[in-house]
Amino acid sequence: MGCRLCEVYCLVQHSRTKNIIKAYKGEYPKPQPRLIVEEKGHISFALQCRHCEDAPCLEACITGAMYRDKNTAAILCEENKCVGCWMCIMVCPFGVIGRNREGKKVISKCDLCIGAETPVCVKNCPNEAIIHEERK
Amino acid sequence: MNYFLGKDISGCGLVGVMDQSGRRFSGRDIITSIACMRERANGLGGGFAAYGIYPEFRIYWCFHMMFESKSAMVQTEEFLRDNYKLVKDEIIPTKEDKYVRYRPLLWRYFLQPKEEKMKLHYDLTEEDFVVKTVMEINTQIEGAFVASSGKNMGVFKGVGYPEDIGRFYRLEEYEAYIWTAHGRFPTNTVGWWGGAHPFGLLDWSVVHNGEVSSYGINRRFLLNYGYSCAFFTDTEVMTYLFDLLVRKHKLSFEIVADILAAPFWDGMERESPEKREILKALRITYGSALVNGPFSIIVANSESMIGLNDRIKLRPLMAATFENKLYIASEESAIREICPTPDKVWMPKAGEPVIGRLKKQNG
Amino acid sequence: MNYVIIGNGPSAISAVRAIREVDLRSKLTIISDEPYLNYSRPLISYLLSKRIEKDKMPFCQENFYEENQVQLILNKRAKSLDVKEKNIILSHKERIPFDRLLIATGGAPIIPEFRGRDLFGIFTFTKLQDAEEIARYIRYNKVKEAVVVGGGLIGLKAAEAIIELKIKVTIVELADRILAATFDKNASSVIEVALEKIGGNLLTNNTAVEIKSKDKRVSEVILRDKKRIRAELVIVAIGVRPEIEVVKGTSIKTNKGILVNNFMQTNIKDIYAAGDCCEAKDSLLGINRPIPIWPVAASQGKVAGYNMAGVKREYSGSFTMNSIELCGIPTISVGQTYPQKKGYEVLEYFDKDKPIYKRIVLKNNRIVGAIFLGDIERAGIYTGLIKDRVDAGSFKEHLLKEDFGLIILPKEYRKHLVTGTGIEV
Amino acid sequence: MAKRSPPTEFIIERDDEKCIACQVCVRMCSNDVHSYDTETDAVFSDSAKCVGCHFCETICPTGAITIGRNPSEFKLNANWNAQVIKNIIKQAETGGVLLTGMGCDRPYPIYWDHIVLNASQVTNPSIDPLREPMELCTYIGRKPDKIEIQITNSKSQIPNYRLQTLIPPQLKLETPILFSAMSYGSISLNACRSLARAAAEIGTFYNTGEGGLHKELYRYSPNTIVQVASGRFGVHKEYLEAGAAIEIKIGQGAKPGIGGHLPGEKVSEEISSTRMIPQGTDALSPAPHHDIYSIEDLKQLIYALKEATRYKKPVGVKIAAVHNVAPIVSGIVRAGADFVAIDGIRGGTGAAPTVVRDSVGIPIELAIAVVDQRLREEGIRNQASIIAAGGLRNSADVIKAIALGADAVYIGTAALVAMGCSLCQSCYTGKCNWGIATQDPYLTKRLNPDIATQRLVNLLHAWSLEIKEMLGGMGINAIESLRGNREQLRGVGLSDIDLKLLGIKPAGEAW
Repeated sequence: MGCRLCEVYCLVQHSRTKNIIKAYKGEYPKPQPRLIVEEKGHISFALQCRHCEDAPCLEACITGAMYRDKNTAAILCEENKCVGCWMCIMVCPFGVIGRNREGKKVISKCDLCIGAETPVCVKNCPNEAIIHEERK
Repeated sequence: MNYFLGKDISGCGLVGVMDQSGRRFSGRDIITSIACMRERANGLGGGFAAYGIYPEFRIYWCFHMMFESKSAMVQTEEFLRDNYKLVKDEIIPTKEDKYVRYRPLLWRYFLQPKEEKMKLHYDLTEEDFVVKTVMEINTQIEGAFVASSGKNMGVFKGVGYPEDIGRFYRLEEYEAYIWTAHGRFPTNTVGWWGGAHPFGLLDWSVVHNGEVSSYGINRRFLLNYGYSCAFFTDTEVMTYLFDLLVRKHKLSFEIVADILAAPFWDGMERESPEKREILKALRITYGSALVNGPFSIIVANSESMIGLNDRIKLRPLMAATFENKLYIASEESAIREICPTPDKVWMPKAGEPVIGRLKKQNG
Repeated sequence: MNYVIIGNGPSAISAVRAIREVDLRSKLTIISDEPYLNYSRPLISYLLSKRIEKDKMPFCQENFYEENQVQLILNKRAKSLDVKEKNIILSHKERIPFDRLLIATGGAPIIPEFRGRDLFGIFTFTKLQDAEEIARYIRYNKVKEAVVVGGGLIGLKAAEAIIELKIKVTIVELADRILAATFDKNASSVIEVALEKIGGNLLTNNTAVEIKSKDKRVSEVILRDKKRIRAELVIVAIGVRPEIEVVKGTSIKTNKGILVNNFMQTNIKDIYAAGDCCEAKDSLLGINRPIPIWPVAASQGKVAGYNMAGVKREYSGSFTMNSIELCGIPTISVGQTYPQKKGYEVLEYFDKDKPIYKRIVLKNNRIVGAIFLGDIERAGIYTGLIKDRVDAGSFKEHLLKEDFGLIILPKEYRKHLVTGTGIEV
Repeated sequence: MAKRSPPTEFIIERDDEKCIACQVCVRMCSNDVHSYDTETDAVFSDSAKCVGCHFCETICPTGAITIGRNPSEFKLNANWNAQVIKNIIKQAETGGVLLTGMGCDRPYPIYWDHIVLNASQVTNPSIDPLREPMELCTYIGRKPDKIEIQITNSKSQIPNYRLQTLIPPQLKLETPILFSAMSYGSISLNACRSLARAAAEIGTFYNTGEGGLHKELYRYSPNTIVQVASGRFGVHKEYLEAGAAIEIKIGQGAKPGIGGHLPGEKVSEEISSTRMIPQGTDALSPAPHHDIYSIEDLKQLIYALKEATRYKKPVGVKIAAVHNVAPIVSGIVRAGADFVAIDGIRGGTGAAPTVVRDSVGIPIELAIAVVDQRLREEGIRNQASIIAAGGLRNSADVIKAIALGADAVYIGTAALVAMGCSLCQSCYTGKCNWGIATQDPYLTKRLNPDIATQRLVNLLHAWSLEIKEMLGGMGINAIESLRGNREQLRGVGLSDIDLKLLGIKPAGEAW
């Protein structure tokens, strides 16, 4: 519905303090959300990594930083391996991989909120518009 | 009549005996039987209904009357004379009993509606005409009450323990092919003679044990069909329901049982399609006649005697047979007291009627 | 079944993954002429500039080979093949038999003719070894000045790395501008400016003809225009060619690279080829040619692997693309960025000061190429549009706008990308 | 005097400690109350525009927003209270009729709150609904005066029964609660969807209102009551056939005697095709049906509809509860209606003149009582079912309505609240932030039918459970034994005349 609460909660989840007020008012550089909300007219949707089965970013990664988590099957980035060559950005057809704007020269993407029961964007969408499900 | 205020609640003892061959027998047994359920009553009411007791007057309507005053009697007789030919009238014979007190005047009348009056009410059947009379007396004549108004039958009731009432009325001297009896344990109205059971209208008599939680709607359902209840008693409502469903709507007792103690909706699903269709139709149509809450009743008329329980059997009811005789009672002991070796004894299921029918009209 | 792979790069590794997905039992051998388990060649410039340590070089974990039960034959060069006998010849006495073979030998640097090319201090820049030797050479010879021959991606990455080591660098480019192969003039100019900012010295329309020496070591580079440049180090990076030595003199058909069909199969039934060494389908130009870039190598290796293991997989083809950061400016170039023929439509956004440059090339409403400098966010969407040949007629005007995103794409295309999840609109 | 607009009704308090300027409120408020200022990177609020729907308050991730009533007071005056003054100011400003939404909010006595229920103690057992069957199943429709059964004695002893009486078409309700008429137009398609789906899931019915039936909703026809109102919007053969029952709308509790008006801007493409009127034109429902100027005209329409649907479904009539309600209903029943819906003064609306909503009609409690009594006295109570509507708030109201004599009840407002409505009474603005009473695509999508359906199902489920508990307490295990069973009710703090009209005894009086 275009409220962008997913963005807010994503940002908080990926902040240092994980405290909504601090994340916004006390953290520099300002944490960045790992998802994108697209809007046009009354249509809007949140877009985050699809964690593709046949993931082009995996093939394109020259450092092996990008990997698929064995348990969750999520596509994650090992930040200390990533050198920021942006190959993945070049090949991701959804454009959901971004550059980290918090000072590190690494990419920034959805990690399905490691450790959390359900991704915070899903959990906090007031309209249950975001669903988390596995597809083959 | 301030007695009439308030609905009657009671938890009582019932018994009914019928000789289905029509052979008449003395009231001694029924008194013995009801006496053994004394602790179910509390001395605030007892009564009996007897069928076949006036063979020589069987074609006339017999009113058993209770008068609280002479004036009430005068008024009533005047009213009756206007509408009926008084074939015979007499005091109801009684025997003093120290336990039976505050007795009203007890009188009985054998009546035949006047032709010209019937003509005035061409739209009424003779039965309706009688019912109308009864209603008018009960509601309009202060201190007068019609205890029964059938043919070849009568209701004998009063305040006291049933066995005392029985002796008071000298029932051992009567012979009937159906006897029903009631020992009352009223929980709110003071006992009064008219309020005792059985309740009678035309040749219907009802003895009843229970409290009907659906009373409010049953009564207003009857209102929809022109019955206005004067006494606020479950028994009265039961009587009218039987009168409406059996006499007016011509439904069999089995069907009436399916109305008063209707099976549950999902129970119907287990029945045959035809049966289900009928049961649903009945419940959709007569839902407001469903008698909800605990009850067991014995209803009688000239041809039959029926015992019935509520739909989840919250009150006791036993039945037994011995040769031509059908016994229905609150307790098995009450049956065995007068029938030590029954052919068959059983406990009717919830909502399952026990029906006794007269095989051949007694001569 | 006995699989053998010559090469240990991205195509080899994804081939292994593909094969093991299907076939866990069969024998699987990798032959590599390098001593290392595996490493990522694009990273050597980061290593040289000391941005990363050597332990960061591998692109898959050490246990990869055990996990996938791969026998490693390292430091051995596959000299040639006996196609009939199905043997790989390592030396006259050492042969390795195979049932199915994947040639993934990658590419080799092109070294031009010039006098003095055998002197010490002249290097190419494609392998880990190169980076290490250059580093050692710089250390021992206290190199102050260097010349990089070739202003392509490799040359520039090399130059950038050396500059970071506080060495004065001159880049010599034959063409009139750097990165002529992948960039247009604007894009090149942005990088040229940036390069000079960080102290790189650039000579275009020029090349080295001779290299002078002092006691066998490089001392000076003489250019075509007789200009002389002092330099203790020369890096030659004028390009790479497919490495196809191993198939020389066999019946395997080659052109520049080894020829393969859409199943990455050579003209010999059980012999496959993938990566920089082969010529596979360019889905954009519709011809077969070498596309020496990482993602392509990886996907080809995967296709080859599946087919070798008996699972039919067709290679959908690919096209050239590159993502590289030069002098702190992220750049992405995809497809035909600078077509010479006409019939092409070009959309541009240029902000010199930021600097941000975006260029979209369309041919009858389909995007065929794109360049992004400075701002590369969501570039992959364009790559996708090129790949899927989407008609951009309906949303052309949005292509360079702020609001560009999946939402401006036709709904059907969105649905084709994702069904439902998160994008139910 | 100087121009003036009425003082703002609400005050928005924003806790700057908590506000993170995420601008969720800015994006969400359809009344543009909140705005973001880039210079100060802060969010500001304009209380004057606030309608008090509490959407921002609900959605603010840090709970930084509180909506409060404006404490600013006029000089206390029992006669000229603040509302009165504000209304006068508004009208002096606009010169127009004051509009409002939802049901009457005036403090008329709420009889429900003066009626108490009975329970069994000792003399008869109460029933535990968790252990024993408890029946809420209800049939809506005309019931025959009597049942005839033919008994044929088969060879076997058991006699054969055959049903001779034809039972007229009935609606079967699993619980005696239906969703009342709310048109697609007054509420969003998502809201309609949710009602339809919930009705189907629970086994009851929703009502299309006068807005026609959107093609997408035909799949829910088995649980749909289609309405035929004075505007005749979207009424055609398929429409009538789609309904499980047909309801002729004469009046509505919130605006008896007043027609309807759906402004053109709400008549989107979808709505225009559903209502069969040109896009963008006002949808005007005349005050009366112009083919019904008397009871006999109504009879003709009833039978026209029955003919049209081959007597296969119940045809009912909905009226507002007015002074003469009992005779009117009696007439309607005799005119052939299979059910009569009566909507009391507290019934809701999407838009009505405030003055009408607040001062026309009578409370539903009295209407049910007098109608049921009248029909029984006339001996025609069985000929039609009564559906009571108009501000029923909870299961207690429902069970009391049934004990007074209703067969079932319609709930509208309660359903909307379950879907998110906070009764800000601004439905007529079409800016419902909850996506209910609006057609604005930006807003309608806020109502996720999956969520709304579940919440409606939960509500009906909860109420049904409570009703079963109360029935069991009275020792009754079938709802029809409570229907019209006023003995189970007692009045508290009611006048003799109220008691007489309601047909109930005062608390303290026994049977």
